[in-house]
Amino acid sequence: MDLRYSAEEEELRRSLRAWLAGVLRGLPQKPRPDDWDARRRYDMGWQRLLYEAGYGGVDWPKDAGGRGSSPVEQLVFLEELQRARAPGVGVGFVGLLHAGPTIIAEGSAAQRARYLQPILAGEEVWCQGFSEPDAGSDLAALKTRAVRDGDDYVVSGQKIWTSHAQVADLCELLVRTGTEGSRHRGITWLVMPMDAPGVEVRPLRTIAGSSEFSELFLDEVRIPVANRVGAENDGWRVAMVTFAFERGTAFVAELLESMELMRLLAASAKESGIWDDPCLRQRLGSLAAELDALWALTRRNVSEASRSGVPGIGGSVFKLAFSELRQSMADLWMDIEGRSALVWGEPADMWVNSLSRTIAAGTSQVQRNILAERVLGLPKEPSTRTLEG
Amino acid sequence: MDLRYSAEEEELRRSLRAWLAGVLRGLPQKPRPDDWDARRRYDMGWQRLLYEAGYGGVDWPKDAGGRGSSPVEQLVFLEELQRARAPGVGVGFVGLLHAGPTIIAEGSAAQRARYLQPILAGEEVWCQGFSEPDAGSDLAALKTRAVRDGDDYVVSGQKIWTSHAQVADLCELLVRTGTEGSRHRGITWLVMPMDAPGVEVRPLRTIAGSSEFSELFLDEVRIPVANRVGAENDGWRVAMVTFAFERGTAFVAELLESMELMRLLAASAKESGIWDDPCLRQRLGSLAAELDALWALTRRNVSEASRSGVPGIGGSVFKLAFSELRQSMADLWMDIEGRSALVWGEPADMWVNSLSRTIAAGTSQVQRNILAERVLGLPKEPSTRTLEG
Amino acid sequence: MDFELSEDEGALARALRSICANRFPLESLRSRELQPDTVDRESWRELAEAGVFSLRTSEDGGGLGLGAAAVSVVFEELGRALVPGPLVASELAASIIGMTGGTEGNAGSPLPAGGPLPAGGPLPAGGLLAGQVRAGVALVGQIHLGDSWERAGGSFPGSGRGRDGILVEHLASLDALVVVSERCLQVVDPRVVDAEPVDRSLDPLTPLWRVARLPEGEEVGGPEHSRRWRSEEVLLGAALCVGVAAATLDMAVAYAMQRRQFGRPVGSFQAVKHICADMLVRVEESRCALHAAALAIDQPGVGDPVRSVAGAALLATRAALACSKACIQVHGGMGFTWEIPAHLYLARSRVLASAMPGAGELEEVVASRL
Amino acid sequence: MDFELSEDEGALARALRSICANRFPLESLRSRELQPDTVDRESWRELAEAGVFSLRTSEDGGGLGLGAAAVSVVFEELGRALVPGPLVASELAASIIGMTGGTEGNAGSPLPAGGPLPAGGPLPAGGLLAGQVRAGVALVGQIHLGDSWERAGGSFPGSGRGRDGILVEHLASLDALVVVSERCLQVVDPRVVDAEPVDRSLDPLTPLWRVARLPEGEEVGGPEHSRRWRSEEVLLGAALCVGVAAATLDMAVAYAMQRRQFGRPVGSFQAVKHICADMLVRVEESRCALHAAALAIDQPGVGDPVRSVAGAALLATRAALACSKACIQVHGGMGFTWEIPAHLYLARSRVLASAMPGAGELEEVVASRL
Repeated sequence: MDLRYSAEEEELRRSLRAWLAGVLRGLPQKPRPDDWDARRRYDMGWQRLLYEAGYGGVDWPKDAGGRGSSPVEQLVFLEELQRARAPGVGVGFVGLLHAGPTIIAEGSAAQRARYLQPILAGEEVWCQGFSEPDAGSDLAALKTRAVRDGDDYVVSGQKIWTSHAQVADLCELLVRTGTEGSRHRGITWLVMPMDAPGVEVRPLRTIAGSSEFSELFLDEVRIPVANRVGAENDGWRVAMVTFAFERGTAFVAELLESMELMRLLAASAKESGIWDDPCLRQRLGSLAAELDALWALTRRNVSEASRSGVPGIGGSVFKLAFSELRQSMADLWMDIEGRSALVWGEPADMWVNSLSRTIAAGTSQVQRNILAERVLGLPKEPSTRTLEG
Repeated sequence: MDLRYSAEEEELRRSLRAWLAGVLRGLPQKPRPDDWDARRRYDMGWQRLLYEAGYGGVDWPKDAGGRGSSPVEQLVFLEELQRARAPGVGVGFVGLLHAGPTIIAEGSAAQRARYLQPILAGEEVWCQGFSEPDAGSDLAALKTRAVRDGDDYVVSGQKIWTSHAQVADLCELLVRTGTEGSRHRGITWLVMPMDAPGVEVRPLRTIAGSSEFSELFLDEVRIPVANRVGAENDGWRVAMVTFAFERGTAFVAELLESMELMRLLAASAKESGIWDDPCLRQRLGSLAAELDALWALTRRNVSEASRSGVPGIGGSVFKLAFSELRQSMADLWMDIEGRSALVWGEPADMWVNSLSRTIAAGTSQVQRNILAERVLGLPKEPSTRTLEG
Repeated sequence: MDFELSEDEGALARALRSICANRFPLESLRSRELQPDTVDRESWRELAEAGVFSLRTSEDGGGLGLGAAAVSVVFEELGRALVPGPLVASELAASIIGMTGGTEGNAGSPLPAGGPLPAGGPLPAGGLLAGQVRAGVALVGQIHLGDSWERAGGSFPGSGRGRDGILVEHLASLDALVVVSERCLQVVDPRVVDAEPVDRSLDPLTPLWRVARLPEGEEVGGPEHSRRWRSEEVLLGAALCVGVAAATLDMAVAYAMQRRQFGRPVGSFQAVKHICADMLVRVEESRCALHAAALAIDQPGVGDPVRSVAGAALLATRAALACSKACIQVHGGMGFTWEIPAHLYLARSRVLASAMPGAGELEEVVASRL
Repeated sequence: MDFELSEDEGALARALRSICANRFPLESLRSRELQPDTVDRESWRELAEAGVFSLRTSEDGGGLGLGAAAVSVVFEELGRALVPGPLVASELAASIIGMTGGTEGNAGSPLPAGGPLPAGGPLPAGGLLAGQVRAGVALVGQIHLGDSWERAGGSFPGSGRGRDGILVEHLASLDALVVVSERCLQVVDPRVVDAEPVDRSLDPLTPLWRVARLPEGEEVGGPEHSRRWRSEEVLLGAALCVGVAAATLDMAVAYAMQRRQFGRPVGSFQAVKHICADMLVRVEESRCALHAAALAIDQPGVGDPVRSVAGAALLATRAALACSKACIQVHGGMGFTWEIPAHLYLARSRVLASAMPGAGELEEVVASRL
């Protein structure tokens, strides 16, 4: 075990830091959350700057146009971006972290040529059409149908929880091509242009009042067969393959931001005098200790991914613990703010949004099942086994 | 809602208090926990005193030899006993609280005549042979077989978690008379004399190092058919009928004792100075508030039982909450004692024993299922339904 | 001793539940989300006519002469139905100040029931309260001024001062504003309060105003009234919390029965069952604690009112916060949409909790009475 | 940066696990339950020969010259195997006092490795340590005397003073007893300590003595050594706790796969799965925190050793207590029998936790370094 960074890693850090110091000064002001066109311009503009400086796809392989950095280098990259308070990935999220890697792994040469470079260069925005109203934690129950008609699939159905669909050019879409009840075995992965006739985007208001997510209504949308990635009915595997691309760094930015928040809360509590309350100090200390542990766990995951290429069990452990920790942090913040927390602002926003963490991308209940079954090897529930078989 | 006691209830309290003040002075010293003969003498002696004063079966109906008191009067009785630090029910537990009430409800006239009076008078000790090594939370899986042979059942099998079997005269026994796999529908309730040939008692050491429980090994024990309470194969219902007899007072003594412990901990913390730690005070305050709530819940349960004759949902809610509360109280006590808690004593004993609370008489996991299914009406798990059908 | 709801208490609860279902159905509440006036005065008048604010007023004074227990039963229903408005202060104004008959000299000038205050001129403070409260339609809000509850650092419960200055709920709907300080109770005309609306409130049904300057009001009660006000507002707040918790339990169970995943209702999964069972425990515990605390006020000798009110408030706020959170969790992704009202209960829990002393303070009170 | 176990570290862990399996199988440990001498000196010698107590001693001094990280890997294995004995103090005596070479004048009189102390006469304190520690077989216990860790009210961590006076673990097995105070480290001959055995100890494998009078010992280290001793004993204690937590997770999972109820393995029920999953989270979190804390000691600049040691100790003690409790819960009724060793881990968790600062103190340390 060695937590020291190598000379090369430190060199990356130094050059990044120098570049960031310069480029961040010239950045325009951050747009308002509900001005989607401005958000697209801002996020894509930032991606363009990264791309031009050679940081467009730090974790992407070189032959896909990326930098081909190791997970540890990626960690350094994310640490420095967070430290400099650089913009996040924003609306580039699905393209850079999910659709792109899927096409890198499973796309044809033509698909790689068509889709990858515009993602890296900040030219095309992707969204994800996976979840459906009746297929949440149970994604394999999805119903959106695709019927082959000549060189097209004709797709009808409904998707939900699609991020920044308002400004997306393309959508990675899971559809059912197999029989009803075919579960994992009858799913196909398609690239859907968002301007295709029959695609309707209806923004979905969350409990935080935001429009981050939308519903997609698909009414006989024609998608060329050429847009299929992987074989027909093999879409489940195609979608899952991306998880192997995840190298334990998915939550690094948020984790570092959480550690910063703990420092800010401590500083503001000292200023206001509530630091004199030992029970508050101890609550803060307890959360900070757990954040430190999750930072250690992240470095373990990244190390494992550097060696083996996959993140191992740590990722699921991290997600379960971090989801609940974010909720405890938000509770603490709300308690510290007291009556002021009733005015909508950062604490309220964090508090309300933290509730989605134990739900989105697999509820904490499902996460615990996954840990118990895949990591600890406990048997599946009989009924679920029958259905998923 | 009225928390004031009626004139009659207050009169019962006054006369009890007067009687207790006199009788407790003459009591012998409490025996050591592992001197079972002395424990039997002590507990039966106390029961005899209660019986002679007309308090032998406060909650038993008059025609069964009891006092026929209302649940509220029983609450007053238990409050006063606890207040005066009178002995508990001890080895009389199964007879007075389970086997006796079962025979009252389901026994024949001859059985009532034979068994009830010796329980009230402190002459016979009962134990319970329900649990088996492979039938814990899933009691309906019990395997101990009874085969009819003339006027006898011939019983072979193994029981576990039998309290004070060492000094019991009789055992309320559940046996399988139906086919294997008959689950709830093939069980019969028998009275087994503990001196019958083929009964072997092996004390079981618990993690507290105590010998409160035993294993029973039954090897072709002959039990007369006349000892059967209820019909053959109807023993599950017979055993469950006693729960209707439970009037919400099962944990009163322990609850009152817990409230007393909170006062003692506060007093000793004040004396030693650790009361200056606000986090400790707040932990104590939080536990005390929850105990107060459980005391209120108990009074609600008792009131409901007084009206309807059955305790309603409150009993299950109480058990789940109280089990976890006892563990938190024990944790707090251990923390307060610090290093001294490493010497075996009251805190250690309570701490270790508190762990059985979320296990015994239905694990907390099973309790939550019961609340969810029976009180809230949520559907059973498919697999369990199939098996229990 | 009989700790079950009496027939009258049961009837009261049913009556309130029916009024709430008719006058405050969730759909009509939701049509006022994020508006500056979420209180419908007609519905409020119906609550008043049903006696909600005069339960404890003596029969001579036109009330029902009931105790804290009855009020806690009624307020649980109001909490369950998410009824918006200054419920607690309006009840306290009736039961505490109303009973005093108002300050001298003004008692004789009651205002027309439910009507607007006369424009301009000095506020007939005590008279306003005595008059309107008897009529039972006044919307009375409150503000807490720096007393022992104030915490270092700005946050302070009651309708108090935070980092954002003093926040008042429902200002635009109020007929009168009671200013609670350690020394006294004062009444202020809400129209002369210098305040600006908060852009967006956490609870879409509880609009807030930031008070820049608060004029001196008319004194309507002394330190004794202040103490009683502050103790009983905690009890009423706890009752609202119990109602919120109970409502979210019902919602969660209903959804768990209907929603299917992995080919079966989600409510058949142990994990979901256990969440619901834990909610049930919180609801039952906090409701029993609430009723015991109310009786400790009504029936001297049956318990320590200070300890039991603090304990009930502790468990009830915890129950409301934990259950409304669990309700969202049981709803899964749907719970995270604005459309499903689960988040309204969550936000209301925070509003109610912020009007109470903090958990640590309540725990200290209980510990100090051991 | 590479935070995975290196090949050497992995080999060390495997070696220790194999020694523990051979020399400290649970059956043989259990045969010594509740006895005054639970340490088998032959097995102890094997641990010593494997380098357990000389990992951090410099290579010149006959040790392996490794760091805190290696020791934390080794101590996790010792905790996992429930190895009884004064592990922590023996290691610290080697790495902290051993490195000083003992006090002047005595360094030249090492005792025969593993042999008994010479009867009577003055204790060759520093020499004893320097000699025996190099040989690696001394059983060294410890006592903490009133320092900043002492709490009002009697309980005090380290092998310290409680309501029952000062309690020392394993006194009858010890070759030397280190008395730790703020000012210095002293060594005392355990045979001259006036102490009586405790009738029954919570942990059947950790016998205790109540010390009535403690003679003055030989000073073997100053305040700097004391500080280091107290900081590093927390790290080693945390490592033992991680081992205990990991062992109970393994036990619980094994039992959940094998035990059947309601016609299926109990491990197929969500409720049981979720208990195990939460145990896994605690084990992984606390192990990573432990290793990060060890590296913060070994590699200046990679982290704050004070904060990370306190944080690791907090998570590790919590993990040990919570997981050993959960392990009993997963075992159901069987977990409540003496026969199943689950309770031994529970008791050991308490012993280890009681040698640490309390959770509140650890949280304060972390908060103070934010």
